[in-house]
Amino acid sequence: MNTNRTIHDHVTFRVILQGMSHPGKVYLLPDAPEAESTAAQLLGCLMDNEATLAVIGDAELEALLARHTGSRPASFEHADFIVVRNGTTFGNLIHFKRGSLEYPHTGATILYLVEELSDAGNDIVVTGPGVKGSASLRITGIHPGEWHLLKEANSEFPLGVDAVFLDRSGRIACIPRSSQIGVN
Amino acid sequence: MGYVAVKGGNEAIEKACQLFAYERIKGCSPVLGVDQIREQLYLTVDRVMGEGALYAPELAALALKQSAGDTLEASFMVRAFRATQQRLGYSLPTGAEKMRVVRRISSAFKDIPGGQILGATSDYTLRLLDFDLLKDDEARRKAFRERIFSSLPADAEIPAAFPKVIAILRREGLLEDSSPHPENEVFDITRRSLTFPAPRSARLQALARGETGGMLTLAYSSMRGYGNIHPTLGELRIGYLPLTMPHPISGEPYVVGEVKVTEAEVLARFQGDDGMPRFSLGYGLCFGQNEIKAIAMAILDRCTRTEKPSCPAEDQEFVLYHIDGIEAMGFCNHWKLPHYVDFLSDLDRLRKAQDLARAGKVQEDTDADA
Amino acid sequence: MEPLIRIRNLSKRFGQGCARCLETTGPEQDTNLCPCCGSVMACNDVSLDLFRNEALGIVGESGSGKSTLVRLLHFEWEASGGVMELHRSVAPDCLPEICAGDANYSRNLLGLSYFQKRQLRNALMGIVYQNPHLGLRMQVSSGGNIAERLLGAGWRHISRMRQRSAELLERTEIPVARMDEPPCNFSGGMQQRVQIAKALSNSPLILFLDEVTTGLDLSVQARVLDMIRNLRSEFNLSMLVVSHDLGVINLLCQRTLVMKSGRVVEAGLTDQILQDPQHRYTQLLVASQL
Amino acid sequence: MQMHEWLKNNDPLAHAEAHIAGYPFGFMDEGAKKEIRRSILKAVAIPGYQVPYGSREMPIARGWGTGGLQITLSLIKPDDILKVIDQGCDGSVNAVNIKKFVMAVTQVAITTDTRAATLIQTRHRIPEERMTDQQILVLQVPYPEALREVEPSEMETRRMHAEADYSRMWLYLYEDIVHYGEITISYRYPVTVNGRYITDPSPIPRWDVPKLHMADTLFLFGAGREKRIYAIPPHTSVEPLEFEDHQFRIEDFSGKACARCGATDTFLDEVIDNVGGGRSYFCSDTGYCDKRSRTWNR
Amino acid sequence: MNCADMTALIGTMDEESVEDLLALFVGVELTVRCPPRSGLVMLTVKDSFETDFHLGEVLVTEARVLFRGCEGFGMAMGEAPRKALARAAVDAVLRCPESTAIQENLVARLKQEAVTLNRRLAESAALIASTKVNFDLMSGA
Repeated sequence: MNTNRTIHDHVTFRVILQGMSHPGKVYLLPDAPEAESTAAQLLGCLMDNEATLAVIGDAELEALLARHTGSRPASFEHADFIVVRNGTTFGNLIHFKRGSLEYPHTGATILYLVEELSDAGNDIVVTGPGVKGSASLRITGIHPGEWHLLKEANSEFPLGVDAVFLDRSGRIACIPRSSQIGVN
Repeated sequence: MGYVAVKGGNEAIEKACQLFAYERIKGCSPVLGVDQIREQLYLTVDRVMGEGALYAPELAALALKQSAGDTLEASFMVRAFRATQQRLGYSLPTGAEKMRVVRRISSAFKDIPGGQILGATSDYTLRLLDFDLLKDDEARRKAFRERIFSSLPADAEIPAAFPKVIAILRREGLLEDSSPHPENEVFDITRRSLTFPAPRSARLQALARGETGGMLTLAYSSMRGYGNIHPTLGELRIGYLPLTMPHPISGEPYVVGEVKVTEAEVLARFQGDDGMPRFSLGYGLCFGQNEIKAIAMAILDRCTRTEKPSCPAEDQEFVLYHIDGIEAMGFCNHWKLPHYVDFLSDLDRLRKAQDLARAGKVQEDTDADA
Repeated sequence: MEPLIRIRNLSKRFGQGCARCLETTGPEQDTNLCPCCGSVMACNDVSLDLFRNEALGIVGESGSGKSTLVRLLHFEWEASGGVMELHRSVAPDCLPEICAGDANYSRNLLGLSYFQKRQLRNALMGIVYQNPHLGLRMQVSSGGNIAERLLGAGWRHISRMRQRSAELLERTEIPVARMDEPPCNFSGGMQQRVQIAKALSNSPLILFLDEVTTGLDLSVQARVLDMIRNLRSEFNLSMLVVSHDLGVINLLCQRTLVMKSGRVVEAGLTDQILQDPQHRYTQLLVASQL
Repeated sequence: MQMHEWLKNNDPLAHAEAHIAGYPFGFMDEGAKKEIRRSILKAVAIPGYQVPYGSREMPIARGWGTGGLQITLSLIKPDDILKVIDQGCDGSVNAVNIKKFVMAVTQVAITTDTRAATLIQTRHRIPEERMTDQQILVLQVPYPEALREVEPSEMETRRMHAEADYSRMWLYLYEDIVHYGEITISYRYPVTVNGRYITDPSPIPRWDVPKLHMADTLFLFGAGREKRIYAIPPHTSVEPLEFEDHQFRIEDFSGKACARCGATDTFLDEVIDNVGGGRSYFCSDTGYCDKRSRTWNR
Repeated sequence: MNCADMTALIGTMDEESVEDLLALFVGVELTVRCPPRSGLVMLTVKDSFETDFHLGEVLVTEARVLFRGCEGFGMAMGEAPRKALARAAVDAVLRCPESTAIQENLVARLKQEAVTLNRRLAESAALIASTKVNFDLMSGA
């Protein structure tokens, strides 16, 4: 294992962890000269052959990510991680794993690849654990229908899915299932 | 003293480690070689490999030397070593019919196809201290070697493979079928946390790395009466299993070497799922020569298949959570760590409760005369 | 008046089931065990209405499916099929989602999650078992046993819970002074009365009584039955009374269902059933007990 | 390389000794770290819920902080400044061992100052100084299951959590009050996280429990032997179980002060001074005490 | 005896014999493709219900060697870099389609080793066979 990549994975994970602990806040991933894409970089610190992956609507990207992370491709109903291109799950989100009441952690993680994330806007307002008061952000490049689906999927806490948004400049923001989402 | 001792603690720790190492060498006996432990205390080495879940006789012997013979500590070191090693692959699944047998007995039948082969066993020795061993030396060993080989009959041979006793019972429909619960995936408890009900592969793996004494205790409770399993030892085998991998270039099976194991199969009371009474089977297999562990494992395997547990040995969760020696020992040891914060909190509660007890319990509206 | 709860076609099968389960079991076949696949049809196609402030009797021999019915309705076991609906007027506040639109009845309660079922049970139901070990924690104080249900319903005030426990124990004729004693110190009749107090603690609308007096001395039985009758009118309870004893049913229930081999063979007013039983099995039952 | 060269350079007797410094950054193999990271993220997303994971053996004993250590090693980065405490103390046996080991496999800087640390691993205490949203506190957990007190079976406690069926836990407290007039739980005081899961805050004293409520910091909990990870994110409600008429109370140190720094607002260790049984009190959080005594004694 | 069986013999050799064998390679062009590294192989076994399960891991050492463009793989039990290398080298040589002098030397040496091994196995088998219980059979049965 390449030491640079090892350390890079540690640093990347810390940014994701910071994001997941502070829903709705925007964080910047470190530069990754080696990774083929920021999505690969992000998933690289989390995924191996014990985890399954699905990419909605992009078989090429799926192959690339599976190769980079060593994870196994699976159908979106069974995948642990689902990468979403073009801001839409085409309504499939309701079929993603949401876990069981006994084992809610088996719910999926969704990685939305979006155009731009910014905490300047207030299109989306998030409250809940990890948020002091409320957090607002603007996400461009996501289909508005997704918010409804996400709220629906997370309406029976602790069942649900956890969303990570990644933009083209390597910024991320997270909305775990514990968050309440308001759309303006 | 909680606070003041803090700064000196560091140095004391190092000195304590030194003293521990010194205790082993302060006498004037010759240095104990790791190969001596491996060859002459081979049953202990086997046990450490089994409980450490790593087959590496050299390292197990080293661990025993380092731990001054404490098998729990030694298996712990072996496990910790394991955690740092990458996994290069998985062997091809091997069944015990491939075993190069060195001992094989059955208590179910008097004579069995292939015969009862007693092998190297202490079962029939008198447990009297052999004071001759105090005078053990190379000359005596040499004489013994010559004696044992000279009396060897020239025509003695053993077959390359032995039929299984249970196969006979199965053919006659006296034993339950071979695959009660087919599993598509082999569970690996070193990679995933156990959940219940645990799949069979997870149960067997957990038992195979369990601590001999703990497993014996639980299995004994079942044999003695806390449970209703009355086992008969169908077959006990000791021998060498080939470690076979697919050759990474040609794909052909590639034999890496041999691993010594003990296998036990116990037959237990009837179970009549489909109305037809049949014997049921308990299965035990572990690294090295460790007959007690293999038999205990087979009994516990059978016990934990009981659907409605009526005693500890039948309760999957109870058994699997308590047989790991390294976990049990780690936790028991941790009581030696400082607990003064916790204890102080305890004291605070106790003092408060004593105050209340002295003042009489909180008076409430429930009248004592009602 | 509309029923409080509507049950339609409730079934419970133990075992895999096969195409012939239905035709090979039932009162005509005198068994609930399917000879083809070995499944047990513990309850089959049971429909009933339970009204406000009524006691409905379920009578039948052991194996008739009457206790299974209670376990299904109390959400202890999962039904294999059927519908259970609640009138919207009594839907608890904690579960607004079970009544859709302006329909008079909730959606099928049997399809709720375990979590929702538990909430519903805590809000609406109480149960008294034949065996007090099922209903009580024998080593926990009697007051604690009652408090457990209150705690489950969200009570968080010790004095108020103790006051409530005391009231209920008084009402079920247990000396309040013994509130902090565990039921294992009590006689069978007293344990049954603690169970009743516990079942009533959250002011349920529906009370399930499963052979509550079986195993008690006759004199004790009479006292417990008398108390139950008074409690019903006092607490405005709907009760489902399961018993193999027609005497108990006669004393407590206005209407009765007769079950055999997992199915209902006869239903009607208790008086009518006792005086003019229609089904052969009911006739036998009445003849043997009166 | 030519084989004969290799053979010459690698004499069989020169057995390659495994130097700890030779281990990769973070010691564990990458697969282990990734699994732990996935578990941590789920733990954060479901506050107070225990995520099962495949705990690895560490060169310290099970029960000595392997759970916390595995979390630390899977998220630590080279520029972290690490503080390790045991019972509040940076110099305690266990803390020293863990610190040495983490340093050896990551070369991170070490501090005893809570404010200066970016990552703190602790056993049984939360530092007195309020931590920020840039810091992470990793707690070592011996028993992750708060309900174990009332139910020994894992399958059953899992069901209880699934259905939020906590009346037995509450009943335990009720009975405690009935018998002793007080809740007698001293440390490991059960809390409700985010209004949903009853959670074990690890064996911290009650003194520390309020620090978990609406904190700025992320708290991660690791139980190595029991193979569970759980979390309390920042700004999350953490309520100790209590009754309206029997409220949760922290340890009482009224009238006592630290004999070293004079603090009257810290958790104090009681130290028996002499054979006669005289008592004195010192801050349990030694890092904080050091800092205070430097100014106090000046 | 096929190639895999041949190299398996190296696994049973003592250190001295392995050195003897390695000495045969003097002057032979062999490149270390992957230097020996230790690691674990999970021993997967089948129980009497045909359920596969993981018995435990085995410490092994593996290496890869190139000989005239042919890659050979070697794995040996325990911490045994030289044995793994020897197995890999022999594997490469035996796998190479060209026949070479070194190939002949190796085969001859390994055949000799097979004889030694068989003698040793026979000896221990005889010891074990002597512990077989011989039940007296009733005549006329």
